[in-house]
Amino acid sequence: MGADTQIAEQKSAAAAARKQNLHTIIQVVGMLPVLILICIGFEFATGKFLNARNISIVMQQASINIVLATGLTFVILTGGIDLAVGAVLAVSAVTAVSMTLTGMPDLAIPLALLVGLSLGAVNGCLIAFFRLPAFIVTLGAMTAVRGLSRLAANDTTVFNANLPFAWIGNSQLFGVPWMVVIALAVVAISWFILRRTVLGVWIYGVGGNPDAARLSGIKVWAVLLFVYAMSGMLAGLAGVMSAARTLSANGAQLGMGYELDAIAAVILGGTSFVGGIGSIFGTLVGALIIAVLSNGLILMNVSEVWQLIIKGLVIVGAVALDRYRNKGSART
Amino acid sequence: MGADTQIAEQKSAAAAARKQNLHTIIQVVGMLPVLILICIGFEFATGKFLNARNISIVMQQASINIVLATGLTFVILTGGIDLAVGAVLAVSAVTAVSMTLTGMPDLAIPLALLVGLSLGAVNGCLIAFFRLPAFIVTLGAMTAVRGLSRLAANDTTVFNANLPFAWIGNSQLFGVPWMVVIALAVVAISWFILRRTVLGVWIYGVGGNPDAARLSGIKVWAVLLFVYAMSGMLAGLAGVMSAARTLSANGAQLGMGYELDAIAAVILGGTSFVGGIGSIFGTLVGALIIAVLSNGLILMNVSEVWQLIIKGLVIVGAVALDRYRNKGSART
Amino acid sequence: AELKSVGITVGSLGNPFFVQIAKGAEAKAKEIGGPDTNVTVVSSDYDLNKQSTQIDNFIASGVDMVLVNAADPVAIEPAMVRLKAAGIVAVAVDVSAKGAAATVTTDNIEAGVKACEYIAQKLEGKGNVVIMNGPPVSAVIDRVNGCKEALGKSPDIKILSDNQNGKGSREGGLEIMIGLLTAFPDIDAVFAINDPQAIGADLAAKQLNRTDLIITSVDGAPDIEGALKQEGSLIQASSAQDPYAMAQKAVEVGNEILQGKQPAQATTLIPAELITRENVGQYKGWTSK
Amino acid sequence: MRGISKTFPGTKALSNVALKAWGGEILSLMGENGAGKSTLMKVLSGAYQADPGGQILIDGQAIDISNPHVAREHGIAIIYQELSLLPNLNVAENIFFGREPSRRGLIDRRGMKESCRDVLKRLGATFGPETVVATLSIAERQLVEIARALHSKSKILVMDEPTTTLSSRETDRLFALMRQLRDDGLAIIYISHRMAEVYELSDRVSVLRDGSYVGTLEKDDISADKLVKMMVGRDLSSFYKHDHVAKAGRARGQPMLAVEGITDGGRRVHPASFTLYAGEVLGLAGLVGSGRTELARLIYGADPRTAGIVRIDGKEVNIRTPKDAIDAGLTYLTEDRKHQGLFLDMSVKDNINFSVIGRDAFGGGVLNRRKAVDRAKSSIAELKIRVASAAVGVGTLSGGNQQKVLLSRWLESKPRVMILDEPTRGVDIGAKAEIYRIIDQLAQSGVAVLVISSELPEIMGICDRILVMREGHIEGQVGGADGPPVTQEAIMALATGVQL
Ligand SMILES: Nc1ncnc2c1ncn2[C@@H]1O[C@H](COP(=O)(O)OP(=O)(O)OP(=O)(O)O)[C@@H](O)[C@H]1O
Ligand SMILES: Nc1ncnc2c1ncn2[C@@H]1O[C@H](COP(=O)(O)OP(=O)(O)OP(=O)(O)O)[C@@H](O)[C@H]1O
Ligand SMILES: [Mg+2]
Ligand SMILES: [Mg+2]
Repeated sequence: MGADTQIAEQKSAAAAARKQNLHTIIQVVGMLPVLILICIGFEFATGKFLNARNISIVMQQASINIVLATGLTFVILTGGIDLAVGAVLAVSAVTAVSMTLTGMPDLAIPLALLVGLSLGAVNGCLIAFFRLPAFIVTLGAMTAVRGLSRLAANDTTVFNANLPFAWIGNSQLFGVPWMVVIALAVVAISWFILRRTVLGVWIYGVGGNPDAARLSGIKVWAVLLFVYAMSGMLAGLAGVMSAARTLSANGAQLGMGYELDAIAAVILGGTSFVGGIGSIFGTLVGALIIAVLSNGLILMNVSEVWQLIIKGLVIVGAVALDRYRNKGSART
Repeated sequence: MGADTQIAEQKSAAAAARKQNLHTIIQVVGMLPVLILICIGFEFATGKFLNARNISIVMQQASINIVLATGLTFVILTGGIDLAVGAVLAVSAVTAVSMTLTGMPDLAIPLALLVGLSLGAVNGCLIAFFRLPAFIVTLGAMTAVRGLSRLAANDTTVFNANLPFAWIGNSQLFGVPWMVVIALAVVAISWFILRRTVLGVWIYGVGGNPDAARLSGIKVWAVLLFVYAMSGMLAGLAGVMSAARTLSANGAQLGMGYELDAIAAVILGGTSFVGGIGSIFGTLVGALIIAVLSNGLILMNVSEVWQLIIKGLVIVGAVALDRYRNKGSART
Repeated sequence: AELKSVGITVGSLGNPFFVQIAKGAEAKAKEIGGPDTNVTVVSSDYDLNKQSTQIDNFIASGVDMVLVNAADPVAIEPAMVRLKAAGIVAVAVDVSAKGAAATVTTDNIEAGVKACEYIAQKLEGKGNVVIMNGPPVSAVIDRVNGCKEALGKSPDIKILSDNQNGKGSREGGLEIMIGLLTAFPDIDAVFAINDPQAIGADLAAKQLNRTDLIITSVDGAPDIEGALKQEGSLIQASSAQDPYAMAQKAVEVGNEILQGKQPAQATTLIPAELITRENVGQYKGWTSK
Repeated sequence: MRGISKTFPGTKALSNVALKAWGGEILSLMGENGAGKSTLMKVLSGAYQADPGGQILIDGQAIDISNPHVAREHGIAIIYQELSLLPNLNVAENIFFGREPSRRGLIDRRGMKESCRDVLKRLGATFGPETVVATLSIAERQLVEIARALHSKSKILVMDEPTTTLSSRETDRLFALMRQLRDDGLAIIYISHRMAEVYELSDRVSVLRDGSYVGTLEKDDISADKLVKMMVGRDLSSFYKHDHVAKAGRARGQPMLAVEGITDGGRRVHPASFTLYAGEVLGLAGLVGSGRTELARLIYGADPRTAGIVRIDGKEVNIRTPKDAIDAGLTYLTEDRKHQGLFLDMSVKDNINFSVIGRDAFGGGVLNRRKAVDRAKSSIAELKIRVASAAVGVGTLSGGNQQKVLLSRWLESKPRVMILDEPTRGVDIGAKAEIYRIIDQLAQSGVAVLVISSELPEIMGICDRILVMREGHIEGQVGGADGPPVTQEAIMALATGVQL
């Protein structure tokens, strides 16, 4: 090869790398512009939206969904789904509150996390070893675990006015609510796992092409087990947070439908249902969009019926906008 | 080629074809054995399960879910999802009942179907033309349409004691409830579309490999539009059936969570979330399993909490059993 | 005929109120029919279609009596007709049901009126009130209408919001209330359609450091009793209904019909009683806790 | 490997096969499409479990390869015939997948990038380690796959048809690398249908036929006749009698496809113009990534174009989707049969009929099932597709047979202009000759054919004229009445831009 062709090759490689970087930034930034747009819109409409207190409230309201959605991001990245998170949240919340009512309040949080982790691991086992479809397994789990949570709470609300870990729900760290601190910590750790560890690459790989991943000799089952256990444990954490916030837990109603909100956050954030594509950062933005919508529409005192209609349209509009923005970089 | 090798080849080809057929039958029969097993189990447990009247009740209860799930089968075969069916059902039911209260009762059913069809078509357009993810589009639609249905019903229950099409919900044709007749007719027509028409092959093709389908000259957008419109229309039909059964419609509660039951029926019936694999017959069996479970557990006088737990476990168990039965024929 | 099995369909077993209905009915049924009496409780999630299906399942399983907490008082009629045709006694509890053999209910309008009259009186007829709505079912709609009726008598009371759904739960109440308190900094009183939402509203107010609020609600559940006794809670009053006693009464009436006796009146009304911070000491509370 | 059998539902793919490979040699494995080569290698790599009874020995030790992980632990690396990359990850991540360099679980991305640069360069790849695999062409993916296998320090290296989409430059580089590895003591098992490569490379050749082991030829014994006889089991000289068809009988007709200044905005294809005449077979040659596939896709309407005109039979047609192209009588056989061609879950019958079911259907779009069965049967017979029945899923066929199914889909649609992208990818020599004959026949009957191929002998053998592309430009033409004579050197000079 002549020296000049080599230089030319290097040049074009550099240009390609630059393009690649730009592309990556666009992808990473994802829905953020849409979120900002929505926020500005609400500020114009109400004048009460963009102030420190309200933003802190929105973040706090989003925090449970952020934690759930982060867990789901792992699962969805492998091409799976976890419908049980809402029910697991309820069981864990009931466990946590009940434990504080017995003699061992210190065990409340660890046990609640363990319950979540175990339930997630059971799902993971069924999916990884018996190769059952994740949708059915976690749908079954959602139903059965909901039964469990009602059983555990004896169909009433368990309540502890002096909940030892109430600080999680109602105190702040340097002015930032603990709920928010926890949620952001979860996001940061998850980002680290996905982007900086070998496990992260495997998770993306399993989602991208499970057969190929298997043929590469990695333990696909271990990856699947991990993601479902992670999702379960984070649902458990969300349960603790929810309990800390309301000082109580209701086995029947708590967490109903949360899975849909969490999945919506994940998909809004650009993670693909097919697996292998997506980011935690996107999920964070997705969850914030959902929380901002709920909060902003209440601030505007829009009636519930119109809230539903507007929320639905904005969600669709948000992805449409995002798609439009990304148009140039779309691949066929 | 020698005559004997030719004969030998023909023989082995015939044997292979026979095996292939057996294989196909196993696949088509799908979860049927599991359904039968569950039925027999309930008969043993209660003694009241397997009689003409109860079976007719179960079929009737399953009929709405069958209709919804049939529509969803089309959608899921293309690799999509339609979360809006429950909300569309509500809107259509409200439309149908409201129309009978105005001057044009004859338009009630056509209009209800049209409403369903149009809403489905809107979803289809967004998914086909703007290439938005089906999950987000139909989740948005589910929220927005729920708002619409409450708006349409003015947040109360619309009721007509003399509903002109009440016969659909409460009369029989040769001893078979009309609800069941309609549901089975929907199944039959859908089977015909999927298995005996060009459109059916295209639907499987789009689900199996959308890129290949496009390169083969299929109007992928038309296929997508069709399946979502179909799903919407069948949800509209289900709305009419629901209205006919209760002579009323409530915009807020009716149809809540029906999408999950319908999706469960489709997936239980062996249709793959990824698209391209599945059958209407499987969906029918899946919907029956779900209905049988609800009915049988009440017959057994099981408390609601345990109903949930058992239902969840049986659903998972059913697919596990099915997977076990199919083990030999699984492709890696 | 003997009472051997009872089916019950209620709005949502997630609400302690309905759990009490189930418990009361079960206790009474076992008292009448003996310990072997079957009682099956299911929740309709306020979906008439689902409730209709449940009633069919009850018919198929051959119960003697069905207690119905109707998802809709009028539209439930066809299902009631089917029950009657099958020779099963249908008793409506808490919410009336057209076509039921008998009805045992509290007056939800009256409950709303009482809770909001209390607000009007405390505010001395002047101030900003928020009605925190719930799921659009007849009991809730009645309570809200009752409240509006009571507040309407004071022209200086302004209703800032009545269209936000707290979903009947603490979490929902908390979320909505935080939003409302941000949107309207000058709220003086809140009417929540049930106790869990009221507790959620109380938590929200505490979070935002509000102490100058009056919260009232409907139910009189054990939790609210605690809240009313607790120092620093903003909850002032709740219109108490007694679901346990109501269900017991319903089974009693149903059994009479089963024995061929017509009850004295078709509708038994159980009055709502307002418990407040002042009189909570005397409140018996729900019969079973 | 001893006594290996493998039964699939409905097929016995391998029966009692034995195979031996020594360190420091290249063993070629040959056989017709569907003979069981890939299956045997998948058993070796742990992708499939063999039926009980067989034995696999490595360095004299019997080992039980129960999954791919075990195989890798024992130093077996494999390139599968159907590419098995992770499309969403980048090249470096793919090359290291499952063996990532790490410190306490933390991935060392920089190290990964650096250490795979070298392999990529030696293979002549033009893309960097950070390119996402989904954006690569099929051939480039093949290079990634090769790089992955070469990079994993293994004892046994299996390569299942690695060169099907590679052009001669990449192939030469690959062979050089393989020889070097052989000299380093690796055992290499090489599967290919290209006779020339087998002669050039192998120390020994083993042959499979219908799932059974037939025999092995030592280097000096290797001859085409012997191999063919072993492969087909009968002495048929006609089997590959015309690798090169006689082009004499073809008469060039009027312009059938005229392309003027078609481009995707210069990203991968710069404005390209050419004319294809009825009854002509036009070749399109070039190196990997030179933009041939992209050009074809632009013409076909598979990708959006920013400028350019397409005329078919003299009339300008506005082709914006593949459907427009098909309606205008233009079809395109993709090079990526797995992702863009076949419906793997559908039957062979449906796959063959896919593009014509609409045409065959009764009123109201009701399928004409008899006609579909007939078509499938005649296609299977004509292209000698090895399949138990037309009802089996196409995903269970061997690679070459899948290619034939896809080809027959487009033959059935009876177009006026056909673009064939790597039409003989993975097809055995017998069927290849058959396909050449069909292409010739099509041309004779007035169809205009554009063949894209990376195999120089093939493209030189069957085409009347050859266009050569480089970096998105059509660089020039060889052959035809007005062009320079067709020689390998002339093509390579245009393709590389370097005068040899
Ligand atoms: N997963 C499977 N299920 C069923 N049959 C299969 C499966 N995989 C391969 N076969 C069958 O096994 C036989 C051998 O296939 P194999 O892929 O090993 O052939 P091959 O020698 O590699 O052919 P080619 O040269 O075309 O790649 C074929 O008849 C094929 O149909
Ligand atoms: N979907 C895509 N996205 C981004 N780049 C692509 C895409 N497809 C192809 N390319 C790039 O376009 C260039 C031309 O690819 P093309 O497939 O046309 O090459 P080709 O000449 O057919 O060679 P071969 O198929 O032998 O690799 C390549 O560098 C490839 O990486
Ligand atoms: Mg092969
Ligand atoms: Mg190419």
